[in-house]
Amino acid sequence: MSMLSSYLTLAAVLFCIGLFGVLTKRNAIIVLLSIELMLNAVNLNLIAFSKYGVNPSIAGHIFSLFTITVAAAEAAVGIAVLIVLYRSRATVNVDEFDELRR
Amino acid sequence: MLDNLPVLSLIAFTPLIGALIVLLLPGARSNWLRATAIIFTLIPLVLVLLLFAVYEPATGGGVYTEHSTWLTIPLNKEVLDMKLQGGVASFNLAFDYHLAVDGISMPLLLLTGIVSTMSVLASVHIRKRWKTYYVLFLLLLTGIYGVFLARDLILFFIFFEVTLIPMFFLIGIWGYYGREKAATRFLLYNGLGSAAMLISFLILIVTLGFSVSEGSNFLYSANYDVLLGNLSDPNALANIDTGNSRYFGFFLSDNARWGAFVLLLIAFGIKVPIFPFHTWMLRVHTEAPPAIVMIHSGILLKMGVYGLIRFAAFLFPEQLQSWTTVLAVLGVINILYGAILACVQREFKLVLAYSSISHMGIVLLGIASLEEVGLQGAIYQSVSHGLISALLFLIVGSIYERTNSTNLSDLGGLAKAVPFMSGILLIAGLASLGLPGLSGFVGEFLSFLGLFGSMKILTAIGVLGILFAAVYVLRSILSITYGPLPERFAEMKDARFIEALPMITLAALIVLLGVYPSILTDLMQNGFNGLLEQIQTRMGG
Amino acid sequence: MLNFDIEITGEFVAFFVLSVCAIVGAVLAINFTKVVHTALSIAFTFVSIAGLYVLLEAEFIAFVQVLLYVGAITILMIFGIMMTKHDGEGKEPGRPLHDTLAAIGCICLFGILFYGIRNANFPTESAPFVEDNTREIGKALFTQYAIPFELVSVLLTVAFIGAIALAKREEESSQ
Amino acid sequence: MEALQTLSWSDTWYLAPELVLSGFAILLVILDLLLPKRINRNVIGWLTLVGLLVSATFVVLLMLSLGDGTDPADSTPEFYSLLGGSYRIDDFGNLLKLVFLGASFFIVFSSLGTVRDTDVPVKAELYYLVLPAALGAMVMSSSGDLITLFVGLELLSITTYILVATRKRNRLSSEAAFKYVVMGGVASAFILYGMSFLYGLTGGTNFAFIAQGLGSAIENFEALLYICFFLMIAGFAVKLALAPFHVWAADVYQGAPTPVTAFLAVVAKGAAFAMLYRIFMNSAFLTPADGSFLQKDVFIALSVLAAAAMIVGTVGALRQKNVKRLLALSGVANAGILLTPLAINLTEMHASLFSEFIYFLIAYSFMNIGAFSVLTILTRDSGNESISGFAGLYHRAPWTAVAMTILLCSLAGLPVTGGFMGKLLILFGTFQTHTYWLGAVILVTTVISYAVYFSFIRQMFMRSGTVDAKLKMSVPATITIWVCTIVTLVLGFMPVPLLEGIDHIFSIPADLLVIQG
Amino acid sequence: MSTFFAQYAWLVPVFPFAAFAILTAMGKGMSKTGAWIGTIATFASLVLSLCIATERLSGNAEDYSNQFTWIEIGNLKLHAGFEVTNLSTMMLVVVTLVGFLVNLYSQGYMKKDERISTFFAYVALFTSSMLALVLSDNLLTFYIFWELVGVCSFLLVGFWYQKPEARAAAKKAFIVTRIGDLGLLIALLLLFWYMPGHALDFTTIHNVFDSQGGGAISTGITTLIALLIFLGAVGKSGQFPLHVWLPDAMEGPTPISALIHAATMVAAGVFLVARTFDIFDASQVAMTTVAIVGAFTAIFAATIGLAQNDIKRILAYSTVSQLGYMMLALGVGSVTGAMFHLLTHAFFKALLFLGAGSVIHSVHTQDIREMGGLGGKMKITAWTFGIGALALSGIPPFSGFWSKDAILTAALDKQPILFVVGIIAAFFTALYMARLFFLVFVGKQREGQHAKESPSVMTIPLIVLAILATVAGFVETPFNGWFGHWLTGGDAEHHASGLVMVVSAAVGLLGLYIGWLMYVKGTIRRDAVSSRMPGLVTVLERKYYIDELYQWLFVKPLQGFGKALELFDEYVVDGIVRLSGYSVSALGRLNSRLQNGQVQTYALTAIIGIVILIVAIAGRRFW
Repeated sequence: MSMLSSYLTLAAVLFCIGLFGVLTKRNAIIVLLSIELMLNAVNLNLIAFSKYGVNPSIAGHIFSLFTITVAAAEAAVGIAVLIVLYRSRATVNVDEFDELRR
Repeated sequence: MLDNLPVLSLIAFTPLIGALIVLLLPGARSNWLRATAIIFTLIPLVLVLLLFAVYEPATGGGVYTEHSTWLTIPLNKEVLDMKLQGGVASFNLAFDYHLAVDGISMPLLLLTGIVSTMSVLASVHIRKRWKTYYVLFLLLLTGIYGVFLARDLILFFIFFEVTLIPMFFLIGIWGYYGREKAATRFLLYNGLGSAAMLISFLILIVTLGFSVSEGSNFLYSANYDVLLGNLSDPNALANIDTGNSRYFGFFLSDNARWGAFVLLLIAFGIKVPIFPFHTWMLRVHTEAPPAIVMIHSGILLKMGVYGLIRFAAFLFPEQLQSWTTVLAVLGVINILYGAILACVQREFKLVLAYSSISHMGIVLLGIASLEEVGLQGAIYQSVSHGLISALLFLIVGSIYERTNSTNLSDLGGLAKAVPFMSGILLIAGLASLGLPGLSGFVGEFLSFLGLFGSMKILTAIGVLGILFAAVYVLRSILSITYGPLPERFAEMKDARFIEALPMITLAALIVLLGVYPSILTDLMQNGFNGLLEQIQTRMGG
Repeated sequence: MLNFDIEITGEFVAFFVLSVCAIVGAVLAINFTKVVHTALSIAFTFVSIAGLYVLLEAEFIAFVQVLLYVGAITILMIFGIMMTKHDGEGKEPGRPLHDTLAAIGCICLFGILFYGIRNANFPTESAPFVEDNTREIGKALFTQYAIPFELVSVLLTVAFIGAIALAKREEESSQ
Repeated sequence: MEALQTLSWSDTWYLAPELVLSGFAILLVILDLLLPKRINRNVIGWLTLVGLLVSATFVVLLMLSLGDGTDPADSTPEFYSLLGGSYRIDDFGNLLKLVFLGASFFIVFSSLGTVRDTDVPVKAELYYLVLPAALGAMVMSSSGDLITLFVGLELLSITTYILVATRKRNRLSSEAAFKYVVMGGVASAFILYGMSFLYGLTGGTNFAFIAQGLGSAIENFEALLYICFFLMIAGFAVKLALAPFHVWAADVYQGAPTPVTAFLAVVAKGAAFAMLYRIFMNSAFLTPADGSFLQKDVFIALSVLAAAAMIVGTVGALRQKNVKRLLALSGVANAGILLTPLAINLTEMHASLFSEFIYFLIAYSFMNIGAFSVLTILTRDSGNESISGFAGLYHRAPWTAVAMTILLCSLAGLPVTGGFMGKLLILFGTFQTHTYWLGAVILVTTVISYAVYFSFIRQMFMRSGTVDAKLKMSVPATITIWVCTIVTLVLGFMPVPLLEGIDHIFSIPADLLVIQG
Repeated sequence: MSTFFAQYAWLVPVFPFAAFAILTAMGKGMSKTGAWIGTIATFASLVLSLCIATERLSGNAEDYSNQFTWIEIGNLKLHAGFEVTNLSTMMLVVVTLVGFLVNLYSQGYMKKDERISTFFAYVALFTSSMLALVLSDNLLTFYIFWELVGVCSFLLVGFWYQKPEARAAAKKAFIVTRIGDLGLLIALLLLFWYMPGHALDFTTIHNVFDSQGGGAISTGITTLIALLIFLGAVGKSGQFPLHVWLPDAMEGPTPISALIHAATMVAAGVFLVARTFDIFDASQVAMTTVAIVGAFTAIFAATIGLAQNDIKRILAYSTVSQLGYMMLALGVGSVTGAMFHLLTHAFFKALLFLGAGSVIHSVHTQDIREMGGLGGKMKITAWTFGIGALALSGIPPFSGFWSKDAILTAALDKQPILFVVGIIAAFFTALYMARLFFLVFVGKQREGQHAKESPSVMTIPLIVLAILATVAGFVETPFNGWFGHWLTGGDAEHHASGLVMVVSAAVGLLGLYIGWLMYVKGTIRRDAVSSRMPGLVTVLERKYYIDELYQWLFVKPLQGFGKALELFDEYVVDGIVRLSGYSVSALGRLNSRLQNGQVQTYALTAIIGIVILIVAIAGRRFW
């Protein structure tokens, strides 16, 4: 098992944990954090490939930089939305955000 | 005199122009609207009659054919070299504007002209939203004429669909209590039929329709004549099995043929309707306003018959031939099923609906015969049933207007109150049960005669239908017109002139066709040649 | 198939430790009920990942990682947590079916990924790598990736404005 | 890698449409800050329109400057490639950009005068944020590099997250936005994850590189490559709202302000398609077909998703009473149809996938925008988003009812409308490739959708509403409705000019495949 | 030339048709004139028919036929045309004569009816169709008019449409005869496909089947065709088992009963068999069937006639019985006998009906138990009715005797059992006629009845018919076979059989005597039979429960089947449609259950979706 596989496996584990968090955590903030975790897993993947990949290149680094930036922006917007939501609902429980249904 | 005019286009599109004009008229002037609608229904009728007068059965209607390319849709030019014949210059999908008339469509055009005129006259019973009504009515007419004229598969399909939408509105807005359900049911059921039809058509276009024109210009054509030509051309790609479907997707395999054939059967079977696809039309018959049922039962059902003959029969003679028994059995089921059910209905409109099913069964028998007599009988029966059911529903409309009911147990003794209408009703009924001297008999007789040559027992069983026809027609009509007259109907007025006019016209036509069938049979003389020749060659080979 | 015989090298040991940290942090983050705990443990994971980046010779990215995630994002989150009250945490009835299905889904997904990774035939040699990759990154960013770079600036502006526009309280007087 | 390409001043010409948009965006942000509160923010709306128009003008100019490749002697390039192929000005991109800009234009235009301050307090943002969103979409359709694609995608996504939440006083709006953020984030993660594999296994983010690397990648990492494509498919399926990844769409569409809903339904969806085409035609399609089923399977997966979307969207819409949710589900079904040309793949028999797609996309855009404009007017009038809000529309505004009927017929694919012609072309493709089952699914769901769309018509024509007063129409919305209706009809009756135009300028090797780098 | 008038034979049906057209077009406005138009038109036909007859009486006149192509499809041609033969000439005369007399009579009988012009229009239409039927030169044309007379019969039976019984009777008349028509139609189809050259004209049929040695058509098919044609005849001529409509048809006005249900239309069945006799002749089975059905009907109907109380119904059963005789004659091969009896029967039965009509007109009831002693008041009616009764009972020298004698002779030749049956039927005939006559005209007059003789417009036809009923028999006696020779062209089949003459005259007299004893003298008590065998009498009164049997055997099951089919249609055929609708909408419900507002559910759906997609599509490659 090469290092690359190890990194990829780790990334996969983190991705899936993140995903599980998104799927199950009630707290909206944790959900948002879990998404960040997933994006981090992706970054790990990219960096690992950037070193051990078929055609190692700096592109992976660049890609992950963009990802990180975008993730930050996304998180900011997510939190902003959540704050608005919290004002009207007084809760951050995801499962209580169910007024839009059917 | 018609030679210089695009007469077929005029027939198809004058109602559309009428619709636009009605659209621009003020909605409050009901008389103007009516007059315009009547005029624009009459114009195509007159044109059809002129066409009928100059139509030469011996040469067919070729002179009047209008053919021009309508849409040539470029499919991307980089279709990779198909190893057919070198480079590909262009690759197109061509839909033609192709209208033609022949012995098969001519009678149905006449029927359309007549019934639509009667229907527009009968629209006096429409009490609200005239403007919308007449716009939709005229739009519907364009669709119907188009269906009978179009010779391009896609054009046909479009006209076919165009009839759906106005019908939906006409049923849904002006119908009786359950109108919306009936309209939706109509739309969905017929939509499914159209879907099946389109699947079949597209299969045909991508195989039979493919041809190489002028060097490396490749063309998918939807033109009916092209399809027919390729069908009988052994060198057409559709008839060559190269065994490689990836590169030569043009081969029309036997399975595909069967698939397309069965789909067409279903598509048009829904329209006809063939058992068990008939339930939608019961609702339309009961819920739609009578003037519209005149069109529906009188013409729209015949679009199914026309389609069956024009497409299922002409394009798949082989399949049809091996399925004649199936078709005949379906026909017999239709006849008896419709007839027996008609015998037990309490609602006159349902009696008529089931009787339509029964009568359309006879048409199927005619088609199943694959004999010229039978095929002509099928068309004859269609025309005749169109006139008869139009007449019946015309009277139903007039009766309903006076009694607010068409339930058999509510009515009775009307012969005393409205002798004229009762008399016409009786004539229509007698025509419906196949009384010789009236049109119904000729159609039935020819159909039976055609099928009897090949399937004696089935025909004999089918003939039983005319016994049941006597039962349900007399049962229902006598219980409406005979017997004691209930008090509440004593003050009823007989038909006004505007009602009587279409009644008399239709009745006269029914008698005329019954007495002098050559009017139509001569017209159809060469209509089936193509089909019969194909069958002949197949039998020979 | 599960072939775990690996050379134990320094890099591997470091990888092992860091990955355990990352996973533990992540798992804890999922298991904590208090949001603050979660945020902190996930920050721990992020730091571990930053460590892994260093291991992968991506020092700049590691730096950015710490700066952005551990710094900005987690702080943002805690900020959010503080702004929103969170009283009734952990009291809701469970959603066993939902959670089970989620677990099954994630495990299946992981299984599939793992199968793919295990079945891959990676080149054993890592190619020689550019020494000063920070400079390389800078170069690339301003040449080949100039367009996305500019776009990200627009993106950040938009996110900034949007976040403000959304989150700011409307004055009662307005309209 | 060859010598690094950098941006030069001359490249601003090629990037003019994008630059114009970002410029206008920044300008309007500042303007919004500077303008006194009392000034109606419609001004910003109008300026947004100007920005969109200017950008579109540049797109047209660029298109005209491109050669069509039919004449070998013609030395005009068929496309411009910037930065080592990471950004491409080609007809694929330009056509889609025009669609996006046009759609955005009409959406903003029709919302002028119908969006109320009480509903959307941040009206200025609503208008000017359309610009970066459209910019994102344009970047997505024009990029030849995974990174650029991704950034474009995120620009669009994040902007739309904000746009959805702009009905700040509405409890539903922020909930919708939150859901959208979560689903969008997960989808982005999936797409990124897939992209990371694509990068890792082929060694490049540029499509030219990826294409080169696919050959060896399929030998060594077939399973991982499968996973990579399926991960991306999952992400795109969420973005496109294909079943079963569609559930969020109804909620988000319902919560968002109606113009934003229209934007999501048209531009966001179209952009996702643009990206899907870019990525899949340059990766999955180029995987060697002999020895591996990868190519076939990926496209089969797309076909399955398309079919599922059509079925679920249509069937789901049957029971839906809220118009926006209904249109969301209708959008799901239409996404399935839009996906079909791609899903049946580019083969010897079927090379017209792009013209089929773009034709239907154009038709779809117009009919949707028209329908949403009608909806905007109605909801402003009654606040009723339920389908019963349409009751008696015929009596209140007969001509609008007629226009709506035409638009609905187009949505239902009834002749003779743009929707019909578009569907017919796509159907023809399925039959050309003998993918009969997919064609049958299209047709059957189309028929079922009659029930959906005709339920509006029933309401409009056959029921009487609670109000009898004439409906108050806003001028821009009315104009939009009629433009959409007329375009829909024209597309139905005269599809050839447009199709010929597309066929003329578009060529698969030059405009869709990035093989030449 | 001898075909001078024959060429214009087509005019014979045209006159009444013109009258029909005029009467229909003019409508109600011309009650009195209308009646005259009908009568005059029929008279014109009568004159022309007589001219043709005279022409043909003068020796060996050639048959004249003329046809044109009605429908031409491909190489198939369907013709329509007319043909004048001696047989059709005879029928022409009978129809026009009786028709004219009935027209005349109706002037009086229907005077008070407000729809008198309609009545005459219908009668004219009927006359026209019947004449055209008689003239038809091929089976298709024949069939067309065959149906038309049926529909006229239907219209006239239901003439008083407000009576529910009339409505029921009309319906029954049409439907029951239609069963027979089906047979005829199928026979027509069979003939069309089996005949060489698809010929349907009687001449070709004659040629094909006459030369049986040629064997153009196999015996099986021949039998089938013959039986199917016979089914048609059974329906029209009220033979067992399709006789049920005829007695009910008496709900129509009495002149109609005389014209249609006694003299002409019901005899069309006999005419049909005679016209296609060659087909029957070629099949032994068919002949036997005809004979047996005829004989059975003769005795069967006669027994029912014994127990009826309605004056017209008695006559109706008598008609059924007499038609049975004619069929019997055909079955034993005697066309002459059949046609001869048809001729005489037309006269005396028309006479009896018109007489009965005269009585009904006068006393306004049809129940013979409420009549009595009318002979004194209505001398002409009584006398003429008496003549008719004697003719019917087969008392020499009245016409009925001679024709019945011809049939019985033929039967005895062929099959003694049939002869015995015929004789017994003749006895019953005499008996019920005696009962009828004595109960109506003899005995005590009822209280409150102011019977008086009918006007001359009604009595003149009675007198004319009475004369004919008396003398018509002499055209063919065992001693003089002129009629048979003229009709069939063959040698007269006169085997003068003294035995038959004596026996038949004797049973007739015996019947009358017993009737006299029972109803006049009272020597035998009226309830002599009914008291001893009440069951038998009830059975007869209820007409052997045939109607009830049909009700239970056909009508009810069919209604039940119809109801069942209705349920099937509603719940199975339409049920499947609705079910598919529901299932689609259930799928939709499933979708809306998915939309529970929980974003995590949405994401979960997506994850599960993609896992399944990968496993299903990629997994199969790696499994």
